[in-house]
Amino acid sequence: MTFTAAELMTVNAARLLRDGDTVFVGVGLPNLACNLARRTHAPGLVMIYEAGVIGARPARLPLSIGDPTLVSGANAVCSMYDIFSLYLQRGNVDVGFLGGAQIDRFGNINATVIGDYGRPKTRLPGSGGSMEIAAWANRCYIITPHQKRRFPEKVDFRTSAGFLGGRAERAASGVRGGGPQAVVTNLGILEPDETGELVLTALHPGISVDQARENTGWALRSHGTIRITEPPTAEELRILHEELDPQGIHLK
Amino acid sequence: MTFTAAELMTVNAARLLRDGDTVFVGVGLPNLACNLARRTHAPGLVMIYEAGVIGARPARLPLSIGDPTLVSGANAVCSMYDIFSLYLQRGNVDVGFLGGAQIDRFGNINATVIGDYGRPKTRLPGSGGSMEIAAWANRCYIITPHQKRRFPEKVDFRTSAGFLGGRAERAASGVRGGGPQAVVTNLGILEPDETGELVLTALHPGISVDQARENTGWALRSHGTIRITEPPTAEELRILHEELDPQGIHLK
Amino acid sequence: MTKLCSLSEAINQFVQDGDTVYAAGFTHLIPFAAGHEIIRQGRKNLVLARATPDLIYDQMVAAGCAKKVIFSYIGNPGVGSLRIIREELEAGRLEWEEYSHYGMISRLQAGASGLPFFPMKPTAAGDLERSNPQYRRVIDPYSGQEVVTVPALNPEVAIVHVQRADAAGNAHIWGIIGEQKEAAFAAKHVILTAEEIVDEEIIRSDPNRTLIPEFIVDAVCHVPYCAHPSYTQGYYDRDNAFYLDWDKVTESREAVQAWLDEWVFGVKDRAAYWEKLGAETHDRLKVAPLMSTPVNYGAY
Amino acid sequence: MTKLCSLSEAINQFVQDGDTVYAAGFTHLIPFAAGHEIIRQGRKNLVLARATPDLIYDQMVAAGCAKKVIFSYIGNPGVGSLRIIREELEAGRLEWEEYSHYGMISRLQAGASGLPFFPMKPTAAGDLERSNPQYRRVIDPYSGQEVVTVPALNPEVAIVHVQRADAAGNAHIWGIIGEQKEAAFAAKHVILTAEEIVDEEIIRSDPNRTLIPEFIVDAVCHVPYCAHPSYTQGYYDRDNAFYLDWDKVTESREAVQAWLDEWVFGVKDRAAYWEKLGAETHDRLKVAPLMSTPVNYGAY
Repeated sequence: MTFTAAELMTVNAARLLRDGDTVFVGVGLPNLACNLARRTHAPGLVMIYEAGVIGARPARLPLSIGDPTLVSGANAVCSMYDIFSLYLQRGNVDVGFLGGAQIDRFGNINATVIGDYGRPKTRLPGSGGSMEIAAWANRCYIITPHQKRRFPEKVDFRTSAGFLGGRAERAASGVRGGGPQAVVTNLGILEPDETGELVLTALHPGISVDQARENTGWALRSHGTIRITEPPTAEELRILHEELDPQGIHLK
Repeated sequence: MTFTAAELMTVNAARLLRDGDTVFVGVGLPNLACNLARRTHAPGLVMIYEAGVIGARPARLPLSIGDPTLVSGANAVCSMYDIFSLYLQRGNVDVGFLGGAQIDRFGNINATVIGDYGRPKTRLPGSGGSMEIAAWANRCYIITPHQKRRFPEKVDFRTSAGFLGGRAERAASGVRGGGPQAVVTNLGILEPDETGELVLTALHPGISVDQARENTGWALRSHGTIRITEPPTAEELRILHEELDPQGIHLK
Repeated sequence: MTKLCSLSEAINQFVQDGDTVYAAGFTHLIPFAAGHEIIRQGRKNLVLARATPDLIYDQMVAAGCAKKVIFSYIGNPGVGSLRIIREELEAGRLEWEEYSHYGMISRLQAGASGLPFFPMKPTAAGDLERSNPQYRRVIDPYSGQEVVTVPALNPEVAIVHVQRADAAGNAHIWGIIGEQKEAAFAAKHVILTAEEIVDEEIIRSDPNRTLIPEFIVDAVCHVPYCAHPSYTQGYYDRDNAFYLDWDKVTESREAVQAWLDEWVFGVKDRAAYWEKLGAETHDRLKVAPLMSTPVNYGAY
Repeated sequence: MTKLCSLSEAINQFVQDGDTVYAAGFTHLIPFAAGHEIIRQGRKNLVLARATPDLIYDQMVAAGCAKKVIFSYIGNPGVGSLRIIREELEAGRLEWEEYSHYGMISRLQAGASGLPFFPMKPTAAGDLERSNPQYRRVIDPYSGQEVVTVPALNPEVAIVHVQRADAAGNAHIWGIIGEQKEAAFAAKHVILTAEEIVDEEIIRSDPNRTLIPEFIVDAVCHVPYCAHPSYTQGYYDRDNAFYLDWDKVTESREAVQAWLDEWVFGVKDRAAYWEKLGAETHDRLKVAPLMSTPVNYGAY
C-alpha cells in the first residue's frame, strides 16, 4: 500500500503532538495534523491560531488562517497584540508549526527572499508570525516536501531561528523556546542531534536512505538505527478524508 | 443670598468645561461639575472614568470611581492599561480634574505623604492616576477648599506636576499637557500667570482679597483686576440638588 | 478538563506563606471571599500587590497576613483612608512599594507579556520616581529622549473573580475589567472564582467575551457573592454602607478584631457569610436586569 | 453628533496623496470598498501599511496608488503569492519596509499608546533585524539583557470596518479583532465603515463590545458588504473562490486592468459592486445565524 506525500506528512506530524499541548496552528497540513491528533490520541489539544483564536472547534476545514469557522464556537478570541505577547512571548505555547522555502542544516528557516534582500530574485511572503514562533514556542515542528532546493546547507536569509550555527549558539542567544524538534517530510523525519544538526532519524516505509540523501542539500547524516515510521492507519486516513478534508483540498 | 462652599466650587468648575471636551472625571465634586456642565452649556461633554468607562451616563450619583451605574448605558468600557495608554498617554484627554492634600505656588500637588517619604508622618493615598493626568491631559483643574495648610509655598512631596519651578521648567520637561489652568476654591479662583505662579484672578461674591491671602501659604498675588464670579443660578442649583445629588451626599 | 474545587482547597493548594498575591479588580469583582479564606487559613508574610488595596487588603493586613504591600492608591474609595494599612505604614510595621496607577498596571502588562519591563512617557513629577528605585529610565533609540520604565510583576498567584466561567476555567467578564486579564496572565498560578459555573456552550457562544482562557487557570471555584462589599456587574450592587462602616470599625483595633472574629473566623465560607448578611442586605443589593443586545457569530 | 457621510466623501476628505494609510483587519473585516474608492479617486504615492497586505493592497498597488508598502506577510492567504506586489518589489518599482507580525503590531501598539517605541524579546533570527534599520535595541535596565525595539507607527488615516456602529462612531466588533483598535488609536484620522448603523442604545446595551469610541472617529460610512471578498463575522462568508480567482487574474497585467475597469472603475460604489456580483454569489456567501448568549449589565 502506498500513501500520498500529504498523508504521510500529516499523519506523522499528528503523532508528534501530545495530549494537552497548546499548539499554534497554521492552515494547511498543520491544521489537518492538529485536528487529526485531537480526534485520535490528543483530545485535550488546545488549538491557537495567530489570528487570535483560542480553542477553535472548526465545523468545516478552514481555508485561511482567519476563516470565520475558527471563531464560531471557539473558547476565546483576542487581539493580535495579545496573541503574540500574552500567549507566545509569555511562554504559553507548547508547539509551533513552521514552514518555509528553505530549511538549512541547523533548522534555520527562510521565508523571506531568494537572493539578495535589497534586490530580491524571488520575493517570498516574509516572516508573518514565524520569527516569534520559532523563538518562543517550546517545541517547533516543520512540515515540508523533501527537495534539495528546500534543504540548502545554509539559508539565503534567516527568517526564523533554528539552532543558528549550532545548539550552543541558540542557547547563548537566550531565546526561551527549544527550537525545531523534528522536520517531517514526504520521505521521513529529520531531528536535531546534540549539536543541533538535522540528521535522518526515520524513513517512511519503502523509502531508502539514499533517496533522503539525494534530496538534501547538505551531507545528510544519521546516528545509529533509522526507524521506519508506522504507516498511516485506516482510521487515520478515514478521519482525514471523510471528516477533515472531504473535498481533498490539501490531501489531493 | 449665600452659597455653600461645595455649591460655589462645583458651579464654577462646571463653567470651565467646554462643549465637546473629553474629561477624565473623578468622583465627588468633579463628577457633579461635569454632569452639571453636560446638562447646561456642554451637552457634548464626553466623560471618561479612570476605571475604564467612556461616555458614562450614570442614572444615579456614582459613589465611587467604579460604581456600576457608570457602566450600564456607557459608550465603551476598556481595561485600565488602555485607559492610561490609549486615552491619556496618547493625548486623547482634554481635561483632567485633580485634588490633593497640598497644592503649591506653582500648582504642584502632593497626594502622597506629609513629612518624610520613608518615615511618613501622615501617609496619604498616593498618586492613583493623578501623576499621569497632571502630565498628559491638555488642561487640568483643581477643586479644593481654600486653607493655608493646603496651599504651602512648596509641597512636601511632588506627586503630580504643576509647573514644577515655573512654566519654563515644565516646558523643558517635554510633558505634553498644558498643566493646571485653574484652582477653584470656596473663596475664588487662582490661575497661573506667565511664570506659572498661581495668582488670584477671581473671587466669589462677598469674598475679600484679604480672606484669600490669609488662607494661602505663600504671598498670594494678583495682576490687574480681580473678577467677581457670577453667583450660581437658580437653574444650576436646581439641577445640582434635584437631579444630581438629591440626597445631599456631596453638597451637604 | 474540570478544575472545579472549593475555594478552601484552592487557597490551600496555591497560596503559600511569603507568596506575592494579586487579588485583581479595580473597584469591581474584588475577590473578598478569597481574602477571607486566606485569613482563615492563617497565611503569613504575604506580599499583597494591587493597584488599589481597597478593604480586602486592609482586612488582610489587619489579620496579620502581610509583610508588604505594593500599590498605587491606598484609599477607601469614595470614603477616605484605609486606616489599618495607613497606621501600619506610619508605624513602620509594614513594608511598601509604590507606583502610580499606570506604573502598577504597566508592571502587570510587562509580566503578562513576558517582557522584562514596560516603558512609559515621563510625567515630570519626579518624587515618586526618585523614591522608588524600581522606576528606571532608558533612552528611546529613535528620538534620544528618555522614557521611564517599571519592571515586570509576576505574582505567584492571581485571584480573579468573574461573572461566569465553565468548569475548565474559560471566563466571561463584563463591566469594569480593570487589570483582570493582565493579572491572570502575569501570575504563575490563577485561582478563578465565579458567580456562575456555566456549560461551555455558553462561553463558546461568545468567544470575544472570554478574557481568561482555561489553560492559564489552575482552580475554578463557584463562589456566589464573592465580591461583597464590592460588586459584580449585573449580579448585585456595591454595598456602599459597608465601605462607610469599615471606616468606623477601623477606628479601633478591638473593633477590627471583633469584626474579623464575627465575619471571617465566625463563618465557614462565603455562603455562610452571605446568609449571615441577611435579607435586608440581600434586598438592598439586588439589581433589576438590563440585558445586552446579542450579536450574530454565524453558523459557519 | 452624527458623522455619517458617504464613503466617497470620507475618502475625499481624509485620504490625501502621499499619506500613510492603514486599512485594518487580519483576514477579517478588510475594508475592500474603501480601497476601491481610493483607486477610483486616483490617489497616488500612498504608503500602504498593513500586517498582511492581502488582495486589497495588491489591487491598490496594481492601480498605481502606492509608492511604498509596510508589511509583515505579503501572501494571498490560503492561496500563495500576491503577484502584483511581489513583481513590483522584485522589479525595484516599489519601496518596502518589513517586520514580523509582532513587530508590525508592536509598532501600532506604540503608536496607539502615545509611546515612541515598543520593546520585544529578541528572537535570535537576526537577518530581518539587520536588514531594517528601524529595528533597534535597548538594554533592559533590570537584567542588563537587550530587548529589540520598533518605532511607533502613526498613520495619517486608518480605515476600519465594523459590524455595527452608531452615527457618532461608537463601534461594536466581534470575531477576529486583529489590530482594529490599535490602528484606530494610532492614526490621526479614522474612517469607520459599518455593515449596520444602529441606534446608540444598541451600542450602549453592551459597552464592553465597543472597541472604538466615537471621539477618535472622523467619518462613519454605512457600507454593507464592504469587506468582500474577505468577510464580516455573522454577516457573510469569506469568498474563497475570489481569492483563488485573483491568483489567476494577476497572471497578466492586462487581465488585472480589465478587472479594475470592470469591478472598480465600472461601478459607482459598493452597493453597485455587490449587486453586480449577483444572486449566486450572494447565496453562496450567506450564513445562518448563531447568536451570542446575552449578558446582564444590571439597571443600576
